[in-house]
Amino acid sequence: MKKLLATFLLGFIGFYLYTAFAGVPFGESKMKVGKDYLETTVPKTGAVNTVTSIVVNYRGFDTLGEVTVLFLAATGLGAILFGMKGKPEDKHREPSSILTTGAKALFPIIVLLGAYIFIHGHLTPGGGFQGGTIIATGVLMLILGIKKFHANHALLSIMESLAGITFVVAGILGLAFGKTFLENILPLGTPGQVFSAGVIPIIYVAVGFKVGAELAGVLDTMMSTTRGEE
Amino acid sequence: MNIMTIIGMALTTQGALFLLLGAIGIVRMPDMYTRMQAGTKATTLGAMSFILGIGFMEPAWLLKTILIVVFIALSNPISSHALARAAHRSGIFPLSRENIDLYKRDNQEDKS
Amino acid sequence: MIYYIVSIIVMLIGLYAVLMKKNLIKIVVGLSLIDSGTHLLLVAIGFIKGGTAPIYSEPGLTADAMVDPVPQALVLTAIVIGVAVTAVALAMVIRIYAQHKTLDIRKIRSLKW
Amino acid sequence: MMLLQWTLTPDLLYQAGTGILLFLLVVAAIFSLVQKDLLMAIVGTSLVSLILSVLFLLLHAPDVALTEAAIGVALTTVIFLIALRKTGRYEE
Repeated sequence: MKKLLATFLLGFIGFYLYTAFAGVPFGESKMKVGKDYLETTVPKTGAVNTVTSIVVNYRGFDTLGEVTVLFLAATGLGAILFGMKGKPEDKHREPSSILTTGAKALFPIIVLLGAYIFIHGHLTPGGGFQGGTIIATGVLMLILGIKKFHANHALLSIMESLAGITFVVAGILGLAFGKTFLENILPLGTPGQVFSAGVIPIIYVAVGFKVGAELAGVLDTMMSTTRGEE
Repeated sequence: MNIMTIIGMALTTQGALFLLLGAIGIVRMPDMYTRMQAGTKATTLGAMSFILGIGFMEPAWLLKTILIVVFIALSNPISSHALARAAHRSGIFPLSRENIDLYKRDNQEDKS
Repeated sequence: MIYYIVSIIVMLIGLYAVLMKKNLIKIVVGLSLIDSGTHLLLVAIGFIKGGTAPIYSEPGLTADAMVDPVPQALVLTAIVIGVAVTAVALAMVIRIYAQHKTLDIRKIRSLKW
Repeated sequence: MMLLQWTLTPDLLYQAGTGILLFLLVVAAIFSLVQKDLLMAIVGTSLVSLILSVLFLLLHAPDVALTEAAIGVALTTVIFLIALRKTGRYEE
């Protein structure tokens, strides 16, 4: 009976969602502000990748808020899981020596890949969020592969704070030079080069470090509650 | 069509062939460990030669593709080792007529 | 058009899991499915037939032959927020399990965890 | 040969591939809904994310595809698995 009611309700919602989106044509251009972004991204911001220039430059203030939300989520997760103890580890779960050596050997390469992705964020697909996530995945591999590995939380929080300060200072410099918050003050350079697009690479590198540190901290907090240490 | 393109085409063909063999092996093999040996060894070689072949076809990308090949050569055996070990630890044993399980024999003391 | 229908179906499947399932982890799985459906819907709205990715990667590309970048930027940030929300929800689930020793929402009666 | 060229146009292949991927997306979502073993349900959501990232690539959104591949496939699955290890595996 309950299932029938739920199915009926979902059918109702689905029908109205469908009728709402049936009026939106698929595959046709309905850009309004996007057209302007696409046309002005190379002359105004110097970035080749339009998505990056929207995320960092046109809507940089949104990104600052979003990074703050991530920070709050990481802090709240630490507060929720504070003081939990896990069950003691059984011997079967210990990583083998091949895994330990492999994790140690692969970690620099993964960090290199993440750094490549967020340094080239204004040229190729990718950017701070993706690169930071890849670095966090590398830290996860260390946690899984090395026995009794603990991420250094003090170092992580220092890294994260420095990255956040870099973001805010890059915004305030715009104000200091008589422009608006987060406006570009550096020379634009040649589009397509690594050192171009003004302030965008600096902010995206900061975002990459911040996201990487936050997600690594989240993973280490969650793992240490299940590993039965502390 | 210069010599680099021909080498690249040969390498990509070989890679596609090995990937196909790996896929057939996953379907045809009887138990988990033999499936894994088809699904990791053959596809490691297949992916490596495929990516290297693309690097030969487009010489500007050759350095990056060599880096990717080195990364695959490092990471793929480690991950398949971890998978096989986890499967053995969680109680899936090889399906063989002679009952050969060398890993179990060598690690007798920590299988309590 | 089929993209819209499929993403609405995925959203409805997630909503069904949230409404009807009794297990807390299954409910979080449903929330993650709703997220996925919404992302697909937004990116599909920005798609243009015959367009390329909005990156001026080689000379000769013009703004007329590109898909809409605004929904992509929106979805890019939404995915990152989604993983943070999922992590917080699962931390709460872990805490509830430590208190009540069950994940069945019919058995969790007290307000205090 | 003529017939092959007429039937296997790139556009048709593109549309057939898209249709298969969308069908698999719905199948994976239903699989993760009905599965009683929570580990399999989580693998189902990981599969949904993987198919979704290929679909984003087909929709010409490489940035979003990269994000979904890094976050949805790897990180979300790992967080779910950690939570599962802390709690029970089966849905009663």
